[in-house]
Amino acid sequence: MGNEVVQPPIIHFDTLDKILGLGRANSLWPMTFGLACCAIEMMATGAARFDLARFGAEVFRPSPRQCDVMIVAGTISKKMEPAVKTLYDQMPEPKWVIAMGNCAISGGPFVFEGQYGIVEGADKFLPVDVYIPGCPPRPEALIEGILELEEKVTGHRRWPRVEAK
Amino acid sequence: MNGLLQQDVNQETFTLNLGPQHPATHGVLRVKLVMDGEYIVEAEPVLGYIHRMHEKMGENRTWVKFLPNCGRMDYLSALSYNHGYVAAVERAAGIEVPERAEYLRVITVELNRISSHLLWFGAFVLDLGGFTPLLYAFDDREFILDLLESVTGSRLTYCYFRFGGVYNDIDDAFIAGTREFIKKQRKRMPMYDALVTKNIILIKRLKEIGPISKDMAIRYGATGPVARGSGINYDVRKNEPYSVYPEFDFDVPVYEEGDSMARYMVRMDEIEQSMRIIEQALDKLPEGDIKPKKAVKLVKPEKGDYYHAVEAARGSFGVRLVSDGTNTAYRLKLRSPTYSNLSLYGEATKGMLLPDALALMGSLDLVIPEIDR
Amino acid sequence: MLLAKIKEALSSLYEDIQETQEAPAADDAAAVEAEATVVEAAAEEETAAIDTAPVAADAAEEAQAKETAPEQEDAEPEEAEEPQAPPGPKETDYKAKGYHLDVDLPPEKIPEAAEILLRENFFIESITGVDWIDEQQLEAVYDFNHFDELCRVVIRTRTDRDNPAIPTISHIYQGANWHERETHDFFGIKFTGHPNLEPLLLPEDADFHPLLKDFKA
Amino acid sequence: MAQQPILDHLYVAAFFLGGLLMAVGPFIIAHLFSPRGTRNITNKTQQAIECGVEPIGDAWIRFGIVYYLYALMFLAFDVDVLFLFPVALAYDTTFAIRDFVEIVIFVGILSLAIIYAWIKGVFKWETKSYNPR
Repeated sequence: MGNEVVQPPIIHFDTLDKILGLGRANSLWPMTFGLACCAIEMMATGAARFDLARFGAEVFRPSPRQCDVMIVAGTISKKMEPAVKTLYDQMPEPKWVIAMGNCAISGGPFVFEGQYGIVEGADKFLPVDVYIPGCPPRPEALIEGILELEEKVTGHRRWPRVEAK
Repeated sequence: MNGLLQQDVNQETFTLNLGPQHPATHGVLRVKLVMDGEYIVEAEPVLGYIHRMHEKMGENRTWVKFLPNCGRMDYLSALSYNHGYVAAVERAAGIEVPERAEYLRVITVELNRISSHLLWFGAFVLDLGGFTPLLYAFDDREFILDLLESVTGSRLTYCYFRFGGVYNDIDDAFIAGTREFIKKQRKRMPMYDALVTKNIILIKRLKEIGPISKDMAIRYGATGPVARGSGINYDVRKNEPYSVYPEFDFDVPVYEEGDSMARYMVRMDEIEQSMRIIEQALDKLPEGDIKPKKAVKLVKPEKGDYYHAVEAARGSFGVRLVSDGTNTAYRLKLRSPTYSNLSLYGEATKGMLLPDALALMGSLDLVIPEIDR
Repeated sequence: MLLAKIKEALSSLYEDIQETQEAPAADDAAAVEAEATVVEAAAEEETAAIDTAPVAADAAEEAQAKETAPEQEDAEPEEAEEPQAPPGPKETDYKAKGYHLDVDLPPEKIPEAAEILLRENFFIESITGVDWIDEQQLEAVYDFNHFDELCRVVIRTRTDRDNPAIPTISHIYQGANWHERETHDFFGIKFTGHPNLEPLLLPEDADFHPLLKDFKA
Repeated sequence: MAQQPILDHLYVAAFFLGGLLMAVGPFIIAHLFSPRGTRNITNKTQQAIECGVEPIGDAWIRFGIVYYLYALMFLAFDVDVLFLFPVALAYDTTFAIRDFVEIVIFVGILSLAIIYAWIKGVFKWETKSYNPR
């Protein structure tokens, strides 16, 4: 499965990893991989109003070779599953996976007894790093997910966390 | 050399996957292209990568429980799908809808149609290479999404209609916001016209590209802007009047050329027509309640099958429901417009250049989960 | 009016069915030409439809004259004893049902009906499959509509559930190619003569038919 | 003054080394600092990218001569620009007319190839009609 430990680089020591981590966290290139309704919210996040560019993540690369994050935005059907696996393989390390929306987390509104078509959740076959609930999640939720991933990459959170008053 | 270009396929053809993950397909549509160099010998769309079993769910959920599904089929003009399903069940069960509720339905559906056309406009010009119009179009669209969110509660996958009416009334802020949006959008459209429509690059990319004849539209059942771009004056709101559409005067833009430019122009003119409808609807908005007096508790349509079609942003969306008198559907068929619009893709792109085939696909305005259902 | 023209055009399909109504049902006498077998299948199928549980839409108990029966009466027709009127295209009340003409045909007549409709420039809207499990029958419902004048024609046909087969109309209406593949996906109705009847919406190797009533995931 | 030629050679060697380093450097850095190998599920990492599905058929096929001609024309003008750089540097103000005429002749001859290709219809991309096999 996809969680075997990858060999570390030839030269790696703690401060270097911190510096590289900071660089990677603030320039996450997501893959254009919109499946369904969450893809439209992903596009809205990339557009002018919610502006993912403030966090360095607005470059949506179509080819898996050039991206760091696979944002699974939508329902994964059984016919699409092999394609998702192939795309995940073709992404170079270090790579992360964000499961955006209920469909990618647990199959969402399309889970009913007798369902024959969808895979109930991306974590059935992908090592998911950040889960963003919502159907579809608001663009702010996707941005919070990106910040969550940045915290996971660098170890500390640079942006203030939203507190409910 | 001249003979060389027009010769039949004699060198090897190769198969290219315009696959499920491709920026031009705006979703998970795969097109298997057999290519002769830059020319397409045969294009065969492969569907099913986002088949979400809506029709199977129609059979094991009660009529009311199926409502959230309507917003998740075509999430760009989700309210038209709410309208199609709710109107079909109302026709089957004989439920009356108060006047004000009909007006609210028309206003929100037309706003949703404008937001869908705006997103199509941004994505289509993005396919042809221009990135900036997408940002402008999304900016306008956010305006509509705020308005609709204040009434329906969600941005994209609406579940606003109920059997016999709508569940939330609009307030003055919504009416003022809508009028303000229309004023702002009327100033914005000339800018799109000048910058994009009259842009020589766009005209060169779209004129005479992907011709769809009237006969092809008949054999494939293409409806909506794709048919109106080929000279067919068919708009469900006019040909098969439903709800309160007969009370508004709006005209249906029809272009004869049948190429991608015609389909582009039809959608751009429809934005203006929808704004006219909204203005008239806001002026003539009657008072009254928005739900039937006696709340519709249990929906049990008569035995038999019923059909109801509405004009969604992409064509005529029809709901055929076969009910056996219980409170769940015996069979629920959803006739999706882009399914028929895309079925002519194989015949329309024979011998075409690949970039032109992508321009044609963009002009068909596809939403893949609505095709796969 | 388009509706009348198309109704009369489609009723021409019923001529050969009507002869068998008068002539005693041809049992095993060797059919002279293929037409006879077609007729026999049609007659059998018609009688099966009549004495089974009345399915509201196409219960044909009145004469072919314009059916103005109010809706309830249409729902539970009383068992008509008088000789069976020839089944033909029935006009239905558009306001209540959503379509104008309801035509019940045997499977072999579908291509002919499609040709008639294409000549009148009707476009194909959709093909729906319905699984009547309690009558052990699969029904295919074809929707046709017209661009210039609103006239929705519904053509129904029934095949038995064990080996359902309906001749294809994808050579007449190319749009039906996908509709038929999808109906085959969900119900297993084999459309004879279809160029490539592989799964369209289901995975390539799918051999199950999910919308059948007895489908277990 | 004997060192002058050596000094010049040193300049050239330094420039050459700098260029080589600029070219090969990123590959070395990437190799040293990036993690080795990548996690995969159906080990399709080395597979050619074709939108997530199995590429059908082979890419090494015979294709139309037209595309080869495009490449040839680009190459011709690419080299042509390469020659224009030294000419532009050595543009002598006293014999300006002579140098100018030289450049015009040089570019003119090369553009004949373009005119030839134009007449032959290499630039026309109409829709082809394939009668179904």
